[in-house]
Amino acid sequence: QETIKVGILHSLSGTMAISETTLKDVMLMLIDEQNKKGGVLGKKLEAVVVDPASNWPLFAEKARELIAKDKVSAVFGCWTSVSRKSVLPVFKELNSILFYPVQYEGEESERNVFYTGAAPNQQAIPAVDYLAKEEKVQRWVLAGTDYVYPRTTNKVLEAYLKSKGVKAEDIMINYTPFGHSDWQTIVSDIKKFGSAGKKTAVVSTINGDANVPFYKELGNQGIKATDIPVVAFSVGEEELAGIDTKPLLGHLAAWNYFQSVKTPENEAFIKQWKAYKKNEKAVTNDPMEAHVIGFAMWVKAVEKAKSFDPDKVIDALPGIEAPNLTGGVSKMLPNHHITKPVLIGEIKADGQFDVVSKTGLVAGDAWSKELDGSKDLIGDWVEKKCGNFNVKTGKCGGA
Amino acid sequence: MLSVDAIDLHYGAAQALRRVSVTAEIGKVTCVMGRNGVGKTSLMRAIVGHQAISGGKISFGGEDISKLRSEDRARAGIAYVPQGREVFPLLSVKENLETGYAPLPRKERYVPSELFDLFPVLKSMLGRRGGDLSGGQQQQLAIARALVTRPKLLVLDEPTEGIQPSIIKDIGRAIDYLRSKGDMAIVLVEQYFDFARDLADTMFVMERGEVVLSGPMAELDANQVQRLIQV
Amino acid sequence: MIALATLLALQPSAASAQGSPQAADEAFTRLGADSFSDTNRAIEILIANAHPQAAIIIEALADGRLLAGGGAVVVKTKDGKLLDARTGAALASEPPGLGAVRLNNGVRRNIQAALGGLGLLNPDAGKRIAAAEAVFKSRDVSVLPVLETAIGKETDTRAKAALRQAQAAILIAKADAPPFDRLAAVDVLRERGDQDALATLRSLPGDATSALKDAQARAITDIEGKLALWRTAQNLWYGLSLGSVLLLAAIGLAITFGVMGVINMAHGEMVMLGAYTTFIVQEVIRTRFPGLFDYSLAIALPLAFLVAALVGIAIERGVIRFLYGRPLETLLATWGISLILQQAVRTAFGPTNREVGAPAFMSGAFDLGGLAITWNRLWIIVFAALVFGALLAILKLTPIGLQMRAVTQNRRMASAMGIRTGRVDALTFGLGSGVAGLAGVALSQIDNVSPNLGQSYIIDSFMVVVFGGVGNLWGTLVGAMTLGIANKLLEPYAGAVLGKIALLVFIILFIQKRPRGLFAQKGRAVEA
Amino acid sequence: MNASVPGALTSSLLYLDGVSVSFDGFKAIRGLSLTIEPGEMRAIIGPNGAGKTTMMDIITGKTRPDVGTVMFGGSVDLTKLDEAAIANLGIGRKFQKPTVFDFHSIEDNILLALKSKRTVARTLFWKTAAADAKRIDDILGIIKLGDARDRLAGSLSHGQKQWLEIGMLLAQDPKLLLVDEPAAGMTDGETAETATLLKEIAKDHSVIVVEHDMGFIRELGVKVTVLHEGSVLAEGPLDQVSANERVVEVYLGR
Amino acid sequence: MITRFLIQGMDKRGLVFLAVLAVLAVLVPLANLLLPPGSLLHVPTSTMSLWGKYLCYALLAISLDLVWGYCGILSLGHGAFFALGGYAMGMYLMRQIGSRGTYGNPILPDFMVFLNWSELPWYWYGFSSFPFAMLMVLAVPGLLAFVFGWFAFRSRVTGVYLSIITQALTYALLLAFFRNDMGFGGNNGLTDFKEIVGFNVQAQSTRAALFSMTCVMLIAGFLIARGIVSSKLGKVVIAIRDAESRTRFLGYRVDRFKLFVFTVSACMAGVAGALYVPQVGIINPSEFAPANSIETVIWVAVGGRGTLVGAALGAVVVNYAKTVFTSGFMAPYWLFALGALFVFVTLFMPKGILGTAQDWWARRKAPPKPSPAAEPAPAE
Ligand SMILES: Nc1ncnc2c1ncn2[C@@H]1O[C@H](COP(=O)(O)OP(=O)(O)OP(=O)(O)O)[C@@H](O)[C@H]1O
Ligand SMILES: Nc1ncnc2c1ncn2[C@@H]1O[C@H](COP(=O)(O)OP(=O)(O)OP(=O)(O)O)[C@@H](O)[C@H]1O
Ligand SMILES: NC(N)=O
Ligand SMILES: [Mg+2]
Ligand SMILES: [Mg+2]
Repeated sequence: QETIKVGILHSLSGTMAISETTLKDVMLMLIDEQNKKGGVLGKKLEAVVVDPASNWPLFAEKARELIAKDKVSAVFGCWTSVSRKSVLPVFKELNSILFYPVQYEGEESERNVFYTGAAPNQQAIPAVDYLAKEEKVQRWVLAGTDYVYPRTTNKVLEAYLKSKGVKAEDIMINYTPFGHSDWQTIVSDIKKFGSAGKKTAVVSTINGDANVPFYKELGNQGIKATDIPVVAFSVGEEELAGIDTKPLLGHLAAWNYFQSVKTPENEAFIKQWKAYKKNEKAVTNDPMEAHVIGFAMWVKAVEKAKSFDPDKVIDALPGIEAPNLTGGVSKMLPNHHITKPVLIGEIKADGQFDVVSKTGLVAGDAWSKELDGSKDLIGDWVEKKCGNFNVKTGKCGGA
Repeated sequence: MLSVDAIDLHYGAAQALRRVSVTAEIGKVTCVMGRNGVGKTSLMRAIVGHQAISGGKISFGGEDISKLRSEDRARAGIAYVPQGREVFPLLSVKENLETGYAPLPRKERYVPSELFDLFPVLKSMLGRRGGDLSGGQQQQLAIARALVTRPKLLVLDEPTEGIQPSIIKDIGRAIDYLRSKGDMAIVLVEQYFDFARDLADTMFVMERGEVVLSGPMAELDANQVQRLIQV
Repeated sequence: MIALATLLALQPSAASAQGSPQAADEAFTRLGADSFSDTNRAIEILIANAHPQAAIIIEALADGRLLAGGGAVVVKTKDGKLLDARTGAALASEPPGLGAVRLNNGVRRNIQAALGGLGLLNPDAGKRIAAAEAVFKSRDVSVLPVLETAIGKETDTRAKAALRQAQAAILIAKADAPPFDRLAAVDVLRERGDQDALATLRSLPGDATSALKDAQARAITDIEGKLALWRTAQNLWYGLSLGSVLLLAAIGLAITFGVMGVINMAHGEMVMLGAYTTFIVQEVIRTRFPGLFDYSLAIALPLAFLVAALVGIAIERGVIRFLYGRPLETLLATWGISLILQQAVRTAFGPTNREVGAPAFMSGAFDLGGLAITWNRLWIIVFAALVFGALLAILKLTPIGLQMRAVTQNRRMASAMGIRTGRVDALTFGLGSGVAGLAGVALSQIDNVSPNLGQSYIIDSFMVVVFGGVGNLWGTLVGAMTLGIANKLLEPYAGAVLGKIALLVFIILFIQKRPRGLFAQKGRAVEA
Repeated sequence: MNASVPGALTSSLLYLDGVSVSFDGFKAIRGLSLTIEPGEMRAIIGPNGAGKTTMMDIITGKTRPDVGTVMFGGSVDLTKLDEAAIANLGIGRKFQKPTVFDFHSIEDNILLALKSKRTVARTLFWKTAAADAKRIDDILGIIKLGDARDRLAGSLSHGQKQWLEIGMLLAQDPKLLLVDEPAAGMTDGETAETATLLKEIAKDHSVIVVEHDMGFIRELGVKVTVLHEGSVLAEGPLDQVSANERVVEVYLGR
Repeated sequence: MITRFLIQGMDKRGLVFLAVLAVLAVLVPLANLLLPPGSLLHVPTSTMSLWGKYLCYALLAISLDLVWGYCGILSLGHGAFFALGGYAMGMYLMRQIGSRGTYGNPILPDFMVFLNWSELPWYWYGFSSFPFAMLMVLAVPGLLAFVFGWFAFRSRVTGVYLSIITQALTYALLLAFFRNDMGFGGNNGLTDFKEIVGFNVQAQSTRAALFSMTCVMLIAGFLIARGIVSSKLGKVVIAIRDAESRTRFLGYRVDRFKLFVFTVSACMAGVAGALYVPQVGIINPSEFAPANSIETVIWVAVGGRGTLVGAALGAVVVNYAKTVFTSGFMAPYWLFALGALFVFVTLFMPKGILGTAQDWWARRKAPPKPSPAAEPAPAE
């Protein structure tokens, strides 16, 4: 019987393997499960796994291979923005579909890409609002790894905080290189910044490997969440699995999903995942949920279009709804981003998060309202057939 | 003591030794002579195990050592003073000498004081790095280092090269002394005919990888030898 | 802020005063409401009404032992018994639908403040100091009376000082306190002289008299001046600490690369193996012998050394020994080996970080004058020094050390001297690898334990060894410390990224001045 | 040769005065003074460690003296120049330990040494002229390695490398040749031949030879300088210095 | 003079290599453009792009072999020159986007608009001109190599010390280019290219042309490198590799020779990078990663150091292996395979693929010339 191929483009080696490998596994599980349900349009799905090895040119090469050689119907993949940027031209040229499951800096809406992770407005801003309201935070440290996602997020946040009346001297911005491991100076700077008599919080866009030593240093220097809370956008259950979380009690993370959310959907998913991994300690996290949603949406769109043809599926996708695991129903928007709730969680001693706040569904903005260059832009692939439509000039193609 | 039996030796495809046979007795000095590039050093390397032979057999004290590793030959009592000195450049003179302790039992691990009588300069330079020494000083160190191991067979490849005349005489006397002690066989490669003639009990002359003349020194015709090593 | 006006009543001796039962009812309803603001309010009510169970309930709440559900509020004691929160009576059976009352940072802060007030008269001096610290941070005016009583009774000097500081923190912000007391409070805070004192001083409200403001300003400059000095010292300490990490990471390489000349790209993976050994040891201890946890690192050290050394020996015997005299090819082979080891660990342990915990003696920090010193960093410095000393002794004082150096300088001649070169090579590589394994144990305390661990140290390690001067152990020490300290002194000015770039440029320029590293070997011997 | 260079400070080709150098406190050369006239051949002898090789290191720029004057051709201060510049002035050297280019053929070793402009552009677009080829052939003949011209220099025996070094020195055609122990490792016959060769060269070059082989020195028949502990102990014809008590004591022995 | 320079010392191996490249340069694009996709001989565009990438790496490998194999300079930072050439090309391609960017700004590239930059930084001037950009492709890596080498070679930094500072150089550039403030697009790099000299970069015909161009540049690079190493300068450079100070005593100014070779090599690496970028579609700071440069060294070692053709072969073999290993059932375990390949080559092919093949060939045909024994290892 003929099968339909689905590409999985996640790094299984190199620096990003640490994050991306589980996403490959979750995709395999979802495809497996779909096949047990009889596949899609009566055809079985077949996963094609490749390893782009955390190497950006290799991402492009592998994307081309998946689409041109393996003839996959859709690809689920990428983590870092640069890997997405690297495969973008390939997806455009060969006209295929990419589901991208990770929070990112926004400023993009492409016909061939569906963004199931959070846009900045679905993560950063609600988190800051929570801290300002619940913890009465008045002074902010924006600490991040020196690359585009943190820079952008911090730009958006800086503009936002200033619009809320926070003074420039109450914002400290700090960047560190990838894999930064000696946090002594920075943590003590944060401590110092936090001792100015105003309630202070850290908004962390520190990425990947650098987080563990950062949190270890926080713990050792005795910065408690009750003194200076840290809210992170890139630290989830998986990252915490590598740290002793007892000293980190109460520090926060903002995501659209936490494993600890008690809904029947989520509990079923966690059970399935643990069974699939044959590991009682296996954890779930936000980008995994994004793939769950994305995959469900793709299946529905294919069924709606009654075809695997990318063009038809791309057209069918906006408007498709799929339940998320936190008890709502997410919807694919015309800008190829989805609606998601924003959850704030506090770290618990067992490495899980205690959800302390949850919003309703927030629609993902492809273009940030806080940035001058993009405040008038929208993505609309339904009406305008355009990813960067300028509402002021009424023209497609930016400014 | 040492018996080299019809050995061949190749560098890649080039043959450097052809069926060379040499013997050395305890209490005797065996001298090997020959022009540049005839294979003297190659023969010494074969004896100490630095170069594998491709035919023949080398035995030492009655045992076949052809297949032994260099270090095991050293432990069996073969010491080597190579051409080109090869002292350990970054080790001090003292440490260079101490490398000779390796094959010795613990209680014999000391530098015999006669060595410093023989090469007084070494005593004054114990702390200097071997590589910093002058050429002749290095040569003296190389000989002393070999003697630290209390060998049964001492292999000397041009030990007088670069050494001042007075010390050459001392080395001659030392070799004489070592022979007279009667517990060691000595194989000496030498270019100075006079020096060799004075010391040698047995002489082997080589030409193009082969032994062309050999015998007890007393029975050899000095002129014939000299002719062979002439250009 | 929580009203603690009648806090004295909470003392068992004065347990007669009772609040209104309605208020208590409200508190218990709120505790069951699963909302942070309700929980906060409940704490306030319990304290305000001096509920006899308040201390027990709040402590339970802090520990996550307060359960609520279906109208019941239950305290679970530390030994697992269930008590009715209201009465303290033991419960026969567990009421259905109980869940822990949840906390967030706001609630936690309130609890701390409340417990601070409650702990001021605790018989344990340590607890009193902790309580005083909590009050110092919360600056809760309502605690003042208790605080004063406590100061009156206090005999322990350290506790007394802490209580005075807490009192000062409250007084300075208390507009209606006697001006003289407030001035005295400024002095007490100046005396304390740390970052928190500064914060407290800065929080002086705008209503203050000019005299008070002057005193405050002076105290602040005073403290800031002192802190600036301490900060330099602190940066030096950080530098030392980073330097010791670099030293640990590099020192094994100083053997395999520096002494043996093997361009050992798999060095980082040896460090990684050490870290994973630590992980396994802790895993076994966690599941089998939880009591040994504090000794886990001591147990891991020899094992990590052994594991890394054995793998090192296997690599040397299996691959490297065929490559002597071809140093550059060792780069190719060890790069291959490093890929294999990384993937092997990834396959065996998964790609994600593994948790390595800190034993009690390595957690937390203490103050030394104005220096905040974290225990783990201190131990790492000590450990690095010990490893360095031991290695130096092995290399310089033992016969095997001499043989190692002889073998690397001239392998064939060494064998002609009767040195067992094969064994020495294996031992040397094993030693270098084993030391890398030891480094892994230490690094597991401050960094990720993941398959990428080794990669993140390999470049720095080579920089250190080369910067210090290849083949010189002292060079590695001084190189590591120089780079560590330079990095930490640059960082506050340039930031972490530019600081690192500046450091790399510094290395490039420095090598121009000293083309053979910091501790260059000179003279003929080097060229020979 | 160029004794009449305007501004020359001395008429000597090589002029060392008051040169001292020490290594970590050890004085290897102390107040050494020496002059070599154009066209002169000088033999230098002296105990091991007397400083003979170090002296050549100083002349060729490998070692910088702590104090002292080193002048070449009357006006060039050698202590200010690097090795390449000194070599290009016309000072060639044979090393005590033979150092040749192991991975080049014997012929290429000679070619690299052959007198020519040493600029990047010249070497990049170099074409071996007939005269050059002939010169290489001649030298290969002299050092008796003509048959082995294509062999890699690394595969030569110790003595053969000595010869190759001598050949390279000839190819350089320098004004001043510094020859460190040319006869070491050579048979008596070869030693004699080397002496003849050097005498031939000395007809139109200046030469400094260091040797421990008294037969060889005698053969050369030139003025001898005896170095001891870094300075000149005696100077004169060989017979005269060999009669010197001190020289016998520290060097020749009894 | 030039032709003699280019053909001197050309051996059979080199001729075969050139012939293969010439054939590829012509036939592959034709097979891609003219033959229908179904045809047996049709070369799919993806295969052609892939091989275009390999050939860029091959040029990089040749440039490294020139300095390492012949001059003994183990550069662990050659990726920097490659990346700089790539960035120069990337900047040209960015400027070609014009107002077709997402924000539609005719002057500023998207990432600048997005960072609220109001004007083009000065160092972006001129890059809209193709000739200028091509000049920069050579000049930027060349100049960096020249300045860096000028200091390092004069100070006589050699061996591992040189290797490590080249690594420090590329590492510093990596960190610098990561910074958004540098004006090169930070981590996301330069991407979303549209046109090159007026042709759509994505178009099949453009890809074919780029492929041919890569072959041509590889031929040119090889000829230049071959010319250099078989000239007398090549012999000097090998002499420097094996006995640097001896070379100095012969009167050669070692620093200048090294500087020449290093600079030429850097320019060549820059060209490789420039050809790479339009074919891959992105340039990002990770091209500066020290690991990339180390990998390049490994290609050369695998193929055969000091053989030029071997270096190119090594680049293609390793990268082809990567392509194959990272797909299919091997994907989770491919590092085992690649690692084992490296270990295997070192142990059993000590002179690399080409060197070993050559030995084997020679042994079959004629008894070998004696080679220096293990004792005098070439200086590094
Ligand atoms: N770099 C150095 N460090 C320490 N001592 C040195 C150094 N270089 C030379 N020496 C010492 O300086 C002295 C002179 O050495 P030099 O090589 O010039 O002697 P020489 O006269 O050439 O001896 P030989 O006849 O043995 O070759 C020796 O004692 C040597 O040990
Ligand atoms: N490593 C080597 N590789 C190839 N050939 C070599 C090697 N070493 C020596 N030979 C050749 O082998 C032959 C014998 O060399 P050997 O060194 O034994 O000569 P020798 O008699 O010691 O000469 P000398 O008096 O010059 O020291 C020579 O022709 C030499 O060129
Ligand atoms: N999109 C990110 N997190 O790079
Ligand atoms: Mg010999
Ligand atoms: Mg000398």
